[in-house]
Amino acid sequence: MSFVLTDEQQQFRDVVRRFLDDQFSTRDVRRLMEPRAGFDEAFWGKLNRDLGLAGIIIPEDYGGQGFGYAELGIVMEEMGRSLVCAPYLSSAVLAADAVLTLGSEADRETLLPGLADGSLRGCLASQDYSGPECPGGVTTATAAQGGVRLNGIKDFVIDGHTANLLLVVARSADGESGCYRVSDTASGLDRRCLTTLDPTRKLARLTLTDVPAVSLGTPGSLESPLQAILDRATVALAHEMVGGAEKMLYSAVDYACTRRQFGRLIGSFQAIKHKCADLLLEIELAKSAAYRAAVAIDQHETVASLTASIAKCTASEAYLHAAAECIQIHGGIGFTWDHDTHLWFKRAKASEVMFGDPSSHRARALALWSDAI
Amino acid sequence: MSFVLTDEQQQFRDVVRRFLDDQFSTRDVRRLMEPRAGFDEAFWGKLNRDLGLAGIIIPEDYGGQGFGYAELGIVMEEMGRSLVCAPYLSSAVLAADAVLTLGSEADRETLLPGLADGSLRGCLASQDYSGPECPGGVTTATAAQGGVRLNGIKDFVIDGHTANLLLVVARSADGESGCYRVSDTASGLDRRCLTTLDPTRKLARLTLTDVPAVSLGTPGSLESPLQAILDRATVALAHEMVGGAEKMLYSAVDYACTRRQFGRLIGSFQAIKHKCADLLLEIELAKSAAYRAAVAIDQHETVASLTASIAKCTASEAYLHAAAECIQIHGGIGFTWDHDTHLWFKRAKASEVMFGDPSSHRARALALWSDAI
Amino acid sequence: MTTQDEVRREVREWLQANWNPDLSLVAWRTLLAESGWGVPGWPRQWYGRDLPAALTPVVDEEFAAANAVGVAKTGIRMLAAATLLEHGSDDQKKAFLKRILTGEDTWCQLFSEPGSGSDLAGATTRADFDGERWIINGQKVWTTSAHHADYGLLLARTDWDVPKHQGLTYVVLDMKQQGVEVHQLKQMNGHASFNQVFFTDAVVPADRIVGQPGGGWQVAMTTLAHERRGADGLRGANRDSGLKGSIYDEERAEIATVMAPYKWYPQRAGRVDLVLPTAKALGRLNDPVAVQEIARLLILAKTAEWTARRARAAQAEGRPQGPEGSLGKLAASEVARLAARVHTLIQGDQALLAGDDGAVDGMIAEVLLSVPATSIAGGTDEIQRNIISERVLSMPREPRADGGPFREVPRN
Amino acid sequence: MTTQDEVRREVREWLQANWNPDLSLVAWRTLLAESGWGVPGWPRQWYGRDLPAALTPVVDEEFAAANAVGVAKTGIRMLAAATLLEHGSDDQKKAFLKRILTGEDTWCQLFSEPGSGSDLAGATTRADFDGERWIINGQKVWTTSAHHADYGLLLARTDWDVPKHQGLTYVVLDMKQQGVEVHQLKQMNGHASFNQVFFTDAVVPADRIVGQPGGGWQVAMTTLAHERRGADGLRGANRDSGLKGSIYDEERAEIATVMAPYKWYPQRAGRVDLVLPTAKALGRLNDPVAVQEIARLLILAKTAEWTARRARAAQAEGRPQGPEGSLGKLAASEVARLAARVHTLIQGDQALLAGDDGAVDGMIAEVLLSVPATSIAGGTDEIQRNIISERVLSMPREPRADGGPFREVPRN
Repeated sequence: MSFVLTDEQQQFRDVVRRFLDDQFSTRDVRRLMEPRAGFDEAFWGKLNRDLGLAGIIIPEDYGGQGFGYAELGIVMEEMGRSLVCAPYLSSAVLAADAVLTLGSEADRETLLPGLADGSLRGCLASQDYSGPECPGGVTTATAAQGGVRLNGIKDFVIDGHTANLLLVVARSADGESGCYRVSDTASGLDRRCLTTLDPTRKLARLTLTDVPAVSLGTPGSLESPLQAILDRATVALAHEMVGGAEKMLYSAVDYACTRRQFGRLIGSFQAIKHKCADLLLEIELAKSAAYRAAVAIDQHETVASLTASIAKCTASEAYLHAAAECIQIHGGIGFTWDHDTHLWFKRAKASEVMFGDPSSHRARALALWSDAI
Repeated sequence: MSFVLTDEQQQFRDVVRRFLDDQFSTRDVRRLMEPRAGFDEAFWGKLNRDLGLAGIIIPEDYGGQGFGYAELGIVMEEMGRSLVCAPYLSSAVLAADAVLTLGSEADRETLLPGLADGSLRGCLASQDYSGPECPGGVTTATAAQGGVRLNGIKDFVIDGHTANLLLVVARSADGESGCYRVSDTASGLDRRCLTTLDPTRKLARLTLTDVPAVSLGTPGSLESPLQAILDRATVALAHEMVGGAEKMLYSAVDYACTRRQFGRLIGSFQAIKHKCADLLLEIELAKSAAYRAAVAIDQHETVASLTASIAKCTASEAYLHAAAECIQIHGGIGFTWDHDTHLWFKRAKASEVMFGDPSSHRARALALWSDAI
Repeated sequence: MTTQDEVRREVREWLQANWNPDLSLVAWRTLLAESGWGVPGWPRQWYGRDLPAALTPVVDEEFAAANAVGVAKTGIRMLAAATLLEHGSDDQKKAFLKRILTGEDTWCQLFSEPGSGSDLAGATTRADFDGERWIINGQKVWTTSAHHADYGLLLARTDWDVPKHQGLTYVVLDMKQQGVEVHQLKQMNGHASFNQVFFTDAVVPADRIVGQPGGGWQVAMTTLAHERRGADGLRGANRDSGLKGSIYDEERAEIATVMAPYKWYPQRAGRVDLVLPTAKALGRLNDPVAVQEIARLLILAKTAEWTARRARAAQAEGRPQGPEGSLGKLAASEVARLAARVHTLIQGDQALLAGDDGAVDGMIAEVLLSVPATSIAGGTDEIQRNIISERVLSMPREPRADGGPFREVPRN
Repeated sequence: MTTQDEVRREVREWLQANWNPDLSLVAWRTLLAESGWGVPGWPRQWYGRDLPAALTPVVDEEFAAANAVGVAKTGIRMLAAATLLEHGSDDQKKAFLKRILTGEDTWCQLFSEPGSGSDLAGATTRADFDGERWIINGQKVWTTSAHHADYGLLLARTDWDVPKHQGLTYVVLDMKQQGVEVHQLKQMNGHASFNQVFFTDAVVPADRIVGQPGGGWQVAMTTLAHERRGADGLRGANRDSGLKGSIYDEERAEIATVMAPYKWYPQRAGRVDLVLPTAKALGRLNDPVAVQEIARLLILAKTAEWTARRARAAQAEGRPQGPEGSLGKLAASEVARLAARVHTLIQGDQALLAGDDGAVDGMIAEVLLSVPATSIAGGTDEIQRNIISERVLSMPREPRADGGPFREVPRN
């Protein structure tokens, strides 16, 4: 098991970073974080035409690049650093993995090429809405002529309001769970972009009322494969968070090395230096965890879920900590709207609870603990 | 409710501090921490002859000073600061309170004057031994000619091996709990001084085999009064811890203001200064909690248990933190046996789990939470 | 010595004779200022009655009992008043104090600059004397209420050839003049409560200097000490009497204007009050992990409150006001930070939702986006730790890198 | 280029021809040193075979397979060897390297002083040249194994009129001489693993200087870099082969002597290995609060291990050795501190019990009293944070207060 990027991987990172530095800036973030926006067709197209990023984990047979999670991790880290707003986690990670894992061969042939070239933008609606007035609500699939009808509310669906391929998890009357394709123009489908504290990544609520759907693969006991899909997405997210955390640290360090107070660069004060040293350690630990988790996926290790939980909780805390300290080191200016730091802070805060908060992942990690990691 | 010492209380503190500065040093601590020692008859006698400290909370009618927990808190803080080794918590706090709270008028008249002048050194054995081989063991009281016989093992009895008045909590066959007096020379009584990581305060294990005993007051449902006694002792301990914590902070500050490295006093480095500032805040918060808890006892407030828990968990964390940082700021020398810091560190560590660890007190505090504090 | 009962009788009689809810707000407050009952702790010569601090609560009680409106007491105006009382000339006191109390003038504080945040004494906004008036050029920032203030308390550099603390001068600046431009500054939580203020040849008459030229830093210290002590009257100013009548409406409007920029301050402080209710409602008190964190937070907030009370009680007994303000401020940062964590732990992914979708009307999300300001505004945590270690613990200062003529000090 | 298979064949053949468990330990190790197979990564000229680092594991494997004893590899001797290889004269290499490998000589490191702990370069132990030899006076401290060492690596001040880093000289000191006095130093955990060493006119011949007079700091940096890299071979040296035979007994005895002072190091590191077993045995895995803290600790320890492995892998690929040692050291402090907290949480009041009464044979109590050393020994956490911020993050140094002639630097 190697923790070090190969020269090829390092070159790949350089290519991705250069592309994002050229093509995406916080000016784009500010434009795309407006209500209901979320992504830019032109940029999404270029990302896929020039670098084929949407197809990273899709096998070459289906038009993808056939890479593993090590490479996906590199992409996610760079996207986290640049705070890319694009349906990447939703489509290239979650939806692509769902079709790969749950779909029939026909599903793969139909859907993967579109996901790989970015013409299909998928989303995976796995979480049921659970508000105070509707606790434990379950989305149901009922057999109907020529397919099934879905009823229920799915919540926190990443890019759910803009996706043109909707994959919805639902349960049939006999208790089997399945994953269903829903057309983005289906009747009975209501899609609402949620107001969240992180406008840089959009989440939607899908309300389904007798929505016609077709099954992806065969319904059955999907708990375990679905969990594995979410675990893999969690690892991808952890990489994104590590990239964001590093960006925050170096942004703080850069500022501290140019800002003077009391006749000195503030970066020469131990209060600032030691904060940054602690952050670096925390981020390095989280990065090791993210790399380790990617290796576990690529090697099909039995500890993949365990390492995913470790990666998620360490990345969550490192990112939030780095973003908060980045504001602190910038002082008042770091708290203003016009300064960019809050954009990452908001992404960090939202990512912290996405796919489970740190304490739930810590508890799961201990339950799964194994000396094999 | 006042949080500020009156002039009289301030003078009292000055008197106690001057006495301890004159009469007790870490040379004494080192002598008394030898196995089975624990206290010095001469010093104990002087403490009580000159200042009457053993009688602080004992009413004047019984030969005591009739003060409240505000004054007791002052004594404990100063003892914590000087790291006094004497049966004060065991006798002047726990045993005196037990006789006052549980004893009959005859018990009070018999025992309190001796406790007040220090000729009686009491201990309260409330906790049953609970080792892996004997989980949930209960000490029992069985009726016998002219009194009762006790059987069981009591653990973590403060000064239990040197006390000459032993008060033992036990349960009778009908489930009633009682508190019993046992002679220090009773047959069937085995007292063993435990080896603990804090040699500055001795804990004992009492093994009772058909030990003759007489009841203190009337057996009955003692859970609630016993808990109140322990709560009050917890507050006294919190004061001791606050005093110790302050001592640690100022010891660190003093050292940092004389030690030079890199051509500067190390106390001029932000790494050290900010550590000390944080400690001061933590200690001030713990001190406020200890004062508040003393007021709650003296005013017979219903929130006394709640404030006791708050005082204990804040004092535990502040003391341990201060002692650890005091070692850290001293560097290598602070880790040596010949340097005094470890004496307080050990007291801090042992006090942390005495009468319940911080997390159990936090949980209890929230369960008891009330806006009346 | 005056007793509590004497004061109570006196104020009650005065109110019986004079309180009239049908007066206009300014008319009533003018009467009040002249009587000395509006700020009884101030000197008799300046609208007060020289009453010791221990006796002023009696006056407040009687005003409350009579439903009588008091003088204007919120916002920077009270810092201006305290500073002028201590350092102002008699002419300045005459010109400004009464209108502060009547609420006719509002004030703002012009200290911070883009280049001097933690290092306030490094201000580079300049005041140059043209033989007659001071000409102001430069930029200030983080100025609450600058957009409607009549006057500003301005710290400006008048001498570049002396050490930095000695070259500053404190002046009262008329905000309603050409040469003063005010721009709003939006924060990451969406609110816009501060301003940037730009000066281009703005003018300050020679007699508007507070204290001596070059003595501005000492005067600013007075303003800041009052600010840390909470003399800006922001605590509890949101209570609404609910009384009906034009004078009450006028008072409410006046307070609403002053308080508008502070609407998000409770969220910035962490809204500890929401923790137990939301945890209960969501059944989170059954989770031992949440219980630990909630307890930790409530205990921290409560012990900080007790510590502040202890400091106030010590002051009330005449012991000197120390730098406890810094301890309190550091505690407040801890509380806010921990509160954000606890709210997230309680809410889980619901914490993400903001605005109308959000928990407690979006207040939780607003807390999460507001608390980062707590450890910065009014002096960063790092500055507070310097103050505590140097002034309470008497630890040595760091070696200075900003001594000598300010002109030569390295700066941004 | 040599391949793995070639090396494997070559060493196997050599062992078949030469390995003889009936030799005395020194006789065998002398043979081994002369063959170059004892330290194949060293230069051919000096008891090695110039083997690249990637190939040396093969040699270790073959030795293990043959149950062949290796050269002496633990303790300060390896730091001495690495330093001499890099900076020593040929005469010094001749005099010392072989006896290091045979285990005939043991070494100690004489850097720290009571007055210079974090600030190693502030050493004031003096070496004065009397025209022929260096005369040593002063005091060192924290010297592991000084009581049985044959030689010491001594950093001494030879010039007081130049800046502090330029006035130090690195010498090899014969410990078995008059004028060198060694006293044991007991720690707060009851162990006594360090020594104080006092020099009164101790003597060092002129040819025992390593590097140049005044160039001692650079040489000391080499020693410290190897120490931080863990080249002192303390990791895993406690494994006992369990083999029977006099040469194995001799090796065991040699290792036991060297390792004696390090007995409590696992406790100092926090004994993370004990956490899950004790928690399970006490049923604490049912407590969600304990679960959180245990998970936090195990995750911290595991990610620190992965990070160290990542750094080693990067080095193995030829990327430069960076200051990752400082990151690892800082992580180790965190692990130890958290481990102490977690052990206490798991044990409750049983954590109090020590010695025979204590949990896990008193190991838990020993952990609680040993972990405070982790964040101090080998450079405090504060020093590591300086190193990380300055050398990895390129943040500016603090303004120097110890420039100029050392004679004039304020010190203890």
